[in-house]
Amino acid sequence: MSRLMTRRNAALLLFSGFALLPFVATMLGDSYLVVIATRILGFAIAALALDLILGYGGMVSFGHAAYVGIGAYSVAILSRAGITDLGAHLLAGIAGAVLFALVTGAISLRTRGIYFIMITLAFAQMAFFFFVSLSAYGGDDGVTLRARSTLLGRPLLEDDRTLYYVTLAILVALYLLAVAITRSRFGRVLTGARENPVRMQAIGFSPFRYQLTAFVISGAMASVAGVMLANQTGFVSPAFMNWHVSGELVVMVVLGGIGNLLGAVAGATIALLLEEWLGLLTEHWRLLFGLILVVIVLASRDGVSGLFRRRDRP
Amino acid sequence: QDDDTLTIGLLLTLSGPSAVLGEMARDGFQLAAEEIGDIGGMTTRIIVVDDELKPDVATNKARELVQRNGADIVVGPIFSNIMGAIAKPVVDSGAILISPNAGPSVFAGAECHRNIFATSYQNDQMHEVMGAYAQAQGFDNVFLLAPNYQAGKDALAGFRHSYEGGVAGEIFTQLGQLDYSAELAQIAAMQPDAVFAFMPGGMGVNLVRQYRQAGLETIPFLSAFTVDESTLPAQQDAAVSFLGGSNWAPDLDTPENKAFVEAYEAKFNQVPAVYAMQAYDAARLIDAAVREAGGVADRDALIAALEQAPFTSVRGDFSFGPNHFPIQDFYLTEVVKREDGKFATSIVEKIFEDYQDSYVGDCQMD
Amino acid sequence: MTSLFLLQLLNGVQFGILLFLIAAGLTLVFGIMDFVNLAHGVIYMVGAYLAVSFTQMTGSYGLGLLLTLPATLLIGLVLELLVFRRLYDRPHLDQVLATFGLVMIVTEGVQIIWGAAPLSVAMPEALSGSIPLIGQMRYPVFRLVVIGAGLATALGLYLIIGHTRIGMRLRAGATSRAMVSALGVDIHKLFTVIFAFGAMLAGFAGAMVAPILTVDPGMGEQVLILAFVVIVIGGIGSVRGAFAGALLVGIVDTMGRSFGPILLRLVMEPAAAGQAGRVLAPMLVYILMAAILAARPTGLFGQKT
Amino acid sequence: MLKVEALQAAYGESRVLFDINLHVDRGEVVTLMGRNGMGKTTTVRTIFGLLRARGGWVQVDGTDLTNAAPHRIARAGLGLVPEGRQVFPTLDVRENLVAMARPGAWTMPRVLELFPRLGERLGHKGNQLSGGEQQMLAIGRALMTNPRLLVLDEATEGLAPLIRDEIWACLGALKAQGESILIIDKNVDALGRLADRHVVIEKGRTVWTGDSRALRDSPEITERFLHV
Amino acid sequence: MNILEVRGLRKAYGALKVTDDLDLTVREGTLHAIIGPNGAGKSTLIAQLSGQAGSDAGSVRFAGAEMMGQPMHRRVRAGMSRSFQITSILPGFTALENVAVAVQARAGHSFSFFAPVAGEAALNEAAMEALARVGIQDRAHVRAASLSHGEKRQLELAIALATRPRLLLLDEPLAGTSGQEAERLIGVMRALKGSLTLVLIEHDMDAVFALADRISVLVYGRIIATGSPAEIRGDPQVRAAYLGEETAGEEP
Ligand SMILES: Nc1ncnc2c1ncn2[C@@H]1O[C@H](COP(=O)(O)OP(=O)(O)OP(=O)(O)O)[C@@H](O)[C@H]1O
Ligand SMILES: Nc1ncnc2c1ncn2[C@@H]1O[C@H](COP(=O)(O)OP(=O)(O)OP(=O)(O)O)[C@@H](O)[C@H]1O
Ligand SMILES: [Mg+2]
Ligand SMILES: [Mg+2]
Repeated sequence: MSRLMTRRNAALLLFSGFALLPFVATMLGDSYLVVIATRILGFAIAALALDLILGYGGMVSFGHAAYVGIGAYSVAILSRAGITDLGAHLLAGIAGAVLFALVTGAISLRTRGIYFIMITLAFAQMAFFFFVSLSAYGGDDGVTLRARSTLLGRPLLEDDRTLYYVTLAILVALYLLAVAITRSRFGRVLTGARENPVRMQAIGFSPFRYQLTAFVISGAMASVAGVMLANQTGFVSPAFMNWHVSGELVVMVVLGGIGNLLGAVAGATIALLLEEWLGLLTEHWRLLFGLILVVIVLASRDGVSGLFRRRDRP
Repeated sequence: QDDDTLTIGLLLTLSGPSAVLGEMARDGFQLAAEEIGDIGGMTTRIIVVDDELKPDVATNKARELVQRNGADIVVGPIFSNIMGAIAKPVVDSGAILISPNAGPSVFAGAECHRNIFATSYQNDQMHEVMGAYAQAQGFDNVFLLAPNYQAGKDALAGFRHSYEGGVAGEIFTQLGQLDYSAELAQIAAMQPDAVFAFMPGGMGVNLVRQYRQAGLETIPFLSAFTVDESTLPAQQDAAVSFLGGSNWAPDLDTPENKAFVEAYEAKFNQVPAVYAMQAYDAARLIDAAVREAGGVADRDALIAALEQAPFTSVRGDFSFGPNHFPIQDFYLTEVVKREDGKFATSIVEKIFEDYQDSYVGDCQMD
Repeated sequence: MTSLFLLQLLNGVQFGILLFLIAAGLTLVFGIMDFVNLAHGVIYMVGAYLAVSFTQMTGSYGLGLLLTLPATLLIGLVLELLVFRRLYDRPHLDQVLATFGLVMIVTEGVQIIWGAAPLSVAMPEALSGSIPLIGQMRYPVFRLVVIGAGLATALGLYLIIGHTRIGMRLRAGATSRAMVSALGVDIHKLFTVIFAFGAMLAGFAGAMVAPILTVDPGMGEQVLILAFVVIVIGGIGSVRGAFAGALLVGIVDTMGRSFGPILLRLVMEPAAAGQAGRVLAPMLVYILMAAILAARPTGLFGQKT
Repeated sequence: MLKVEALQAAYGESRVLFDINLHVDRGEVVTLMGRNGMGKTTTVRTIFGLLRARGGWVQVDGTDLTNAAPHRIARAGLGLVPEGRQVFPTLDVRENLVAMARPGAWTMPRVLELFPRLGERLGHKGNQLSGGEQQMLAIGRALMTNPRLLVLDEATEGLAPLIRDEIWACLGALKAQGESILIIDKNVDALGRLADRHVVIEKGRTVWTGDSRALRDSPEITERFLHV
Repeated sequence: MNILEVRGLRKAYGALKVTDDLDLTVREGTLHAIIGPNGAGKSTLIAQLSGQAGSDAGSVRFAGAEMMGQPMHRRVRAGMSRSFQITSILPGFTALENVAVAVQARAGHSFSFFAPVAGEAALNEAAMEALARVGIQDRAHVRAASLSHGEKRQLELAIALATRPRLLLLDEPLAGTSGQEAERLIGVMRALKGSLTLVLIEHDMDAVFALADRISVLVYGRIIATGSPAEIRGDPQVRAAYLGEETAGEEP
């Protein structure tokens, strides 16, 4: 129980920190802080989505960038068609992601472990190359968005702060949803299927249905990240689907501590902040970043969240 | 922002396999900046940023430059797909964007903008040079080769724009392909009059060396962005006598160019490529225009000054068209081994004089 | 046409063997020792860079190659002692994170030391020619050398892994480290040695390809995924599988590139075929992998569990 | 041969062994008895260096090997048949036997003579064996290291009665050759005939030691600590 | 009434015939033991019956319905449960959660996404009951991975029980349990007899002879004898193939 309380407190702390950030930015006179923080929130949503299946379902998707890309392209494609509403963009992104996740998930879930990693990568690469050759939308050059999505028919999101708070609200909502899912009956079956699928079958579950459902939910969540990131960037290209992005999402989740939804949010925050901050220090920031990653792994078995926990190992 | 400092952001690709291009541009720009001292007579602050060749990273870096650092002018990027990502945030803030290399067609045409300039070329032009050359040679059976991405498609389209002869085959290879045995076998089987290839970076190194190793050097090798000073240190002898199209070569005979190449080679111990030259010119363009406009506060005056291109380009003849893209000469170049053992491109003949891109008509600048 | 077909088949096989050569070290460390080593690609890259430097220093590619081997062995040894040995008992994802960090460090380090511009090794004079093949087509001699090196590596690995006690202990250690040591084998030492050996194989591959491929800071990453694809298609834990996977990828990729559009034209309009071919060509390897895994979830030669 | 004194061990924060004392002399068969979860396996793991001892010490032939690397302990002459078989799943039967073998009287033919069933399955992978076959393989594998002290942790689990009898016979023969055996098994009757001494543990402490006769003569021990 | 009827069941791994044209009938409410030498195919038979492993031919009728071709989870829902010879639990779950999830499987509604499951009293109580039955209720909140081997074996049985089967297939439930625990499990099985049907595989002959109503002897994939405990004990073929003289001679 006390663990739960601390988890809740940590979440409260982190999210209220995010809520206060724009005021800090105003005080410092650095409006760019809000810009970068919006990007962090976008990636946090995607990392959260990934952690749901990776941490709780044991499904290491190395293709989650595809869903981010699907969300981003739904903004680009609908906007060009004259549909600018954020709700419509989200719905389209989710619909596309659900479809893609259903088809690729059904095939991928035949495999496990590394094979699953590689087959999800394969599908994401297919999506990537599909959009690369989609000349109508600039191929790999991508498309510049003329404007951000509209809210209630008005260009409210053009204001960086509004976009920030909308993204934050979505993140918090999805976080709560994800927490509820992992604690539900469904979540228990999902975790059980990760632990030992044969045992789950032997007590009467078909893990496949639960895993596929979780996979689809996660894909849909990641597409929401794509919609928000497209708005933040103002530009959509297949680069959103690059396997690098999938890899970075995995790194964020592992960095934050697997199977710890808040960890995913923290992981995204830390990774992107480190990137920003080290970039200011030196041109060779990658060297430092790599060093920090290695040190964290060697020092803690549970990502960053493990660093703060009391050691209970010999 | 302080009125008498000039803040220039260099937004270039400085990491990953293509970093060499960005580094050359950075070095070229900084060389000019050192020679000039205070650019435009103002206290100058130059901020160098890596776009990582990732559009989403680039957008944010661009915003950081204009929002946080208050950049008046952003010089960049190297790659066309990054241009699309950074243009909006830069011009929305009122800053000027000067491309030292990328020249995508949209920005020369439909989406041209009064705040956007290019000191380079419009992408298609380099390929059009080779097309015109092939046409002039009377080739009627040319084999076309480019990686399968937007720039590759544009390249072959550009070549065909000025080449009307027959095409022996057209292959789009994979981006980042390592081994070209299959394509080379096809070429060997077809024995075309010539090969035209657009294979930037490491791909070009692989292709050129394997082309030579496969014993195909008897078939003329025409190219753009495939054999230049950024790849020659790796291609070496394999590339000698291979042809390219360019708006410049290190041995272009103008006094400014002589001085530039000499200074660059002395400082960085390598032969500069166009990227260095174009960035060098960008710095000198900025210097001259800011002096002319008497500062950067009045953006309209600054833009008007830039449009006049009030500097002497190392290329000699240089002016801006109404779309802010250069009107300049284009040459056929050939790879040579210089007496000092280094490899460089060298001008063979002038193909186009005062050549303007074909998108300028689409440009409606307000 | 048939002669071109045969030649392309040979090219496919050749490319496949090249891939195997690059994937060989990874087969050992990832396939057999079950350690997810993303740093394999960068060690391969370092091998290539070292070959460049050593060749320049000694003036001979052969000597350069010979010096690269102990150098990469040493690098492997140091990495193992500093980092990897603490990770064997950890979940795969921890290994991913740590080796991802290493990739960043080494890539940046290589750029600092050798610069970002692509480099290369001059083809050794003796191997630079080409020999006549079918008709007027010729085949570069060095390619034959690469094929030979790949085949030798494959055979060597196959014998060591499958038919020596070292190989058995290694495979046993991958699943049950504690048991292996409780039965009297110093698994730490064994893993250290084999890991270093794997790094040396990567370095060997890097040095072998330096005369035909560009040496640049992106070369490691480019082949890394391909190497994983090869191993996964073949089935983790099987040298035979990795070899078959490499050949398959090489052949499908090469043949698909050269004959795919022709095949598509049989069923489509030429313009549409060209378009479809262009969309499909880069996906080919991934389609192949997805199809194989969908049909055989543990790869071609993988253990069914 | 083996001497364990005041041994303590823990899994993370939870302490399991508090005070284990036992010794096995040359040519002796000693059993380790106790109910489920009392720490028998933990004792074995700690002796073999697979779990860190938090106190006490382990001596083999007079050499202190407390917390030494497992392979050093094994090389000092200890052979382990672990609980739950733990055969190498990806190695076939032959490889399982030879991979760790050390020279000595136990060779492949001899093991196959003891377990003819394994001979019929030589090409099968470890995870393709039946439970009993795996158990035979685990025993065979330990014998192939030619230990001077064989440690068997529930080695007859899942074996058919006939085979179990053969194993008792085989252990008897080993003992006759002067080799030592430490054994954990629930077949107390059979052990009573084979073993020289018994060590009973309860909640991580040695609570009783004595020979077979003493065990037979004190039913309250079996009643209290073993409940048979 | 026969709750389980197996006809002509076959399975081969390559050239190895593991189940060779096997027939078996189990009467409802009885405990039917299957014994046989190691590697005879007993576990494989259970795997085939439960649907974990496929069969090459034959029919498996459970309570009148054909089960062949049905996946494992359907058969469990139809009332056939099993335990594993090589312990198969959810290592990261606590013992209680291991059983609770089995209770949940029978209760249905597992596509519920919002209500926290940890607090569901009904599930936990039923799970606790099953744990108590096998005697490890005081280990309820220990991670299953941290249980001792014997405790895991007890948990294995508790999980199977929690699915409330009509037919329980037990693969060496006593293996690895020591005296007192074995006694308790034998008691559990005795108590279950009658309310449900048990198929028991065991190498512990004391338990088999004490519990079984009928015994079948499986050798090389074929059933060589079926009969009452006394008949089996007296069968010379069975003695030679499996029991050995000594074990068979001992009277309980
Ligand atoms: N990996 C582990 N982590 C934490 N606790 C453990 C672990 N393994 C065993 N334990 C605990 O240590 C205690 C002793 O376990 P051990 O396996 O030594 O018992 P045992 O006497 O061998 O029992 P059994 O007869 O059931 O095999 C038990 O309470 C068990 O729960
Ligand atoms: N996946 C597999 N591939 C090949 N052979 C297998 C496989 N699984 C089991 N076998 C073989 O089938 C035979 C029967 O195995 P099974 O596990 O059914 O035996 P069992 O009667 O349960 O024996 P035990 O009493 O030892 O548990 C064994 O000889 C085993 O080697
Ligand atoms: Mg035990
Ligand atoms: Mg069995």
